[in-house]
Amino acid sequence: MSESDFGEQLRLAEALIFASATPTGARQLTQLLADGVDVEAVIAALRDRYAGRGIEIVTVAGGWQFRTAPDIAPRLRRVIQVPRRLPRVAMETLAIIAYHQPVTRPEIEEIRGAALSQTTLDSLLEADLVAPKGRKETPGRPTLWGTTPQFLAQFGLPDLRSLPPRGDLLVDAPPIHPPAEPPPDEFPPSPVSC
Amino acid sequence: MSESDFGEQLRLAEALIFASATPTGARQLTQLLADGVDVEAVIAALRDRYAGRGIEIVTVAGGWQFRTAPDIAPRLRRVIQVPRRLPRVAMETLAIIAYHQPVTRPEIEEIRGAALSQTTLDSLLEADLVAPKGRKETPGRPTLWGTTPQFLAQFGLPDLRSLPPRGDLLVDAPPIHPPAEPPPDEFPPSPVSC
Amino acid sequence: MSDGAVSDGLVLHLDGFEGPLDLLLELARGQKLDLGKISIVALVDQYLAVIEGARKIKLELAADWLVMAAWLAWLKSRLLLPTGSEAAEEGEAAADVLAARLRDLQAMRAASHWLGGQSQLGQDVFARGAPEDLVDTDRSRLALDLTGLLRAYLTALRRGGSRQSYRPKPLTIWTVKDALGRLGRLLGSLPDWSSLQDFLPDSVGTQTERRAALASTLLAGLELARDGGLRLRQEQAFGPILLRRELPPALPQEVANDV
Repeated sequence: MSESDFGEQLRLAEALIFASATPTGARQLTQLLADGVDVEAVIAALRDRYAGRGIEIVTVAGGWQFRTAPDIAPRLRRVIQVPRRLPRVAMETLAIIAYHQPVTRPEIEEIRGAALSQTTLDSLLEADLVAPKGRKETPGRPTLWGTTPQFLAQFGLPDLRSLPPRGDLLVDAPPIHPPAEPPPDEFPPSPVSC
Repeated sequence: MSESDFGEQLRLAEALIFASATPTGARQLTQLLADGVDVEAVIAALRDRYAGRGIEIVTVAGGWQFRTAPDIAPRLRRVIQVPRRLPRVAMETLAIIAYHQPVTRPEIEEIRGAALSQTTLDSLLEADLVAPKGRKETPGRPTLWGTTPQFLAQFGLPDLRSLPPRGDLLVDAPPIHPPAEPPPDEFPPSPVSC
Repeated sequence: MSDGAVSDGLVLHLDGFEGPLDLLLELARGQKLDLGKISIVALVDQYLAVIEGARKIKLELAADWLVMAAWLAWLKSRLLLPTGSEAAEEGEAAADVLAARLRDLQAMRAASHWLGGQSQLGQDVFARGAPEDLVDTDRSRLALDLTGLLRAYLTALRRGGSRQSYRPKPLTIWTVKDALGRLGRLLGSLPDWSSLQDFLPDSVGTQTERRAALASTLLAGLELARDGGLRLRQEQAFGPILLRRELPPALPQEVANDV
C-alpha cells in the first residue's frame, strides 16, 4: 500500500472513531477500511499523531475512542450549581416550625393534619434549617423545634420578625387550632433568639 | 507568548471544542484560554493542523465544531446509520421559514400556494429545525415560526446571514419585472439573526 | 411533473403538483424563455388548457385549482384591454402580483435546493458521536424562597384546618355560673351591705366584658335572692345595687325596701 493510500485509511479510521457514539471495534474498522489494511497499524499511527495533543485515542471496552487528555480534563471541567428544591412536605413543616416555634412534633402534625416522617425532619436538620430548642415540660418531654440562623440566611431574612405576620397571610382566617394553653394570637410567636 | 505556551493553548482549545456536543463559541474559549491569547489565531492554527485530515474544524452556528470531512461521507455512510433526508416539501417549507422568519403558517401557505400539512410542520419541529417565535399581533394571533441554532448546525451555516441572498438564488431566473418598483409582498425581510 | 407531462398537456397529473402556483411556475419555466420576459397571457392560456384537459379526465377538481382558473380568466380579460384604461391598469397590477409570487416561489425552490446541497450534519458530515460531558452539577445547595415558604404554610394550615372538628373559641365572658360561684364564696365574708361591683372578678379586662360581668353578677344575685340566700337593694334608679347575705329571719324590718 502506498503512503498516500495509508494516509487515506488513517483519515477514514479517524473519522469513524470520532463520529461513533460507542467505542469503535476492530470489526467495524475492518468493514470500513480497504481490504488487507492492518487495523492495529492504523490505530498505532493515529495514536502517534495525537500524542501530546489535547485529545488522545484510548482503548476501552469494545474498541477505541477519543478522549480528552487526562491532564487537561480537569481544566475543562465546569461546575454548574443547580440548587435543589425542598420537597413539599419539608417546606410545609419548615413553615410551621418558623411560625409556631418553639413547637413539638405532635403539634406540627396536628397543624398539618398529617403525620410527620422522621425523614422529613432529618432533611431539615441536615440542611441546618431547624434545630432542637429544649424540651417541653409536659408528659414525655417532647423536643421543641425552632429555626436556625441558616434558615434566616437562606430566606434572606434579617430576623424572625421579618416573616410576614400571620394575620397578613390569613385573610379568611382558617381555623387555627387553639393549643391547650391560650394561643399566641399575635404573631410572631416569641421570636426565638437565633 | 512562547511557542510552547501557545502549543498548550492549542491543546486546551482543541480539547474543549472536541469535547463539546454543540459548537463552541468565542466566549467559552476566551474564558478557558490564558489572558491575551488571540482566539482567532488559535483557531487558525488548529484549522491548519487538521487540514486534509479525517476531521476538520468548521465555523457553524455561532461557534466552532469538529466534523468529519465531507469527502469521506460516502464511505462513512456504509458503516454509520444515517437518518432519512427531509422530503422536498419539508425542505421548501424550511427554506421559506429561513428566509421569511418570523413567519406564520398562513404566510408560508401563501408563498407555496398550497396547504401546509401537519406532518411537514411536525417533522421540522421534531428535527428541532424550526421553533415558535412568539405570536403575530393580528386577529387570531397566529404563531410565528423561525429557525433554530440546530438549523444552522445541521446545514453548516455560521449564521443566518450566510444564507445566499435571494438575488443570487434567482440568477437563472431574472426578475420578471424591472426591480425598480418592489412588488407588494417584497422579499426577503432580512434574515433575523438567531 | 416532468417537462414531458406538461407538454403533453391533457395527460397531466395534477396530483404531482403542490397546488396551482406550483403548476404555474412549472409552466412558466416550460416556456424556456427568460423568466423576465414571460408572457402572462400565454401562461394563463396554458394553465386554462391544462385545467380544461384535467376536467375532461376527472370531473372532480379541487376548488383551489378552479378558483385560480377563474381568477386567471379574469386577469387575461383585463390584460387584453387596450392599455391606459383603468381596468387594464388593474390587470397589470394583478399580473405584477402574480409574477412576484411566482418569483418568490422560484426563489424558495432555489433556496431549498441550495440547502439540500449543503453538507448536512448527520447525513454528509458527522459531529462527535460521544461528546464528553465536562460539566459537574452541584446540587448541594437549596433553592428556597419566601413565597414558597408562605404557600407551604397556607397549604399546611388549610389541610390541618379541614381535618379538625370545629371548636368554638373559649368564652372570656364572666358567666352567671361563674358569678354564682364567686358570690357564694365571697358573701359569707361580707357581713354588711356591699356594692355589686365588689363581686366582679379582678381579671376582667375590656369595658364590654366588665358590663357583661356586672349583668351576670346581678343575675346571680337575683337567683340567690330568690332562693333566700341574700338580699338586694337599690336606693334609686341607676343607683348602686347593694347586696348582703340573708340574715336570720329575726330582723324582717327591711323587707319593704327589698328589690
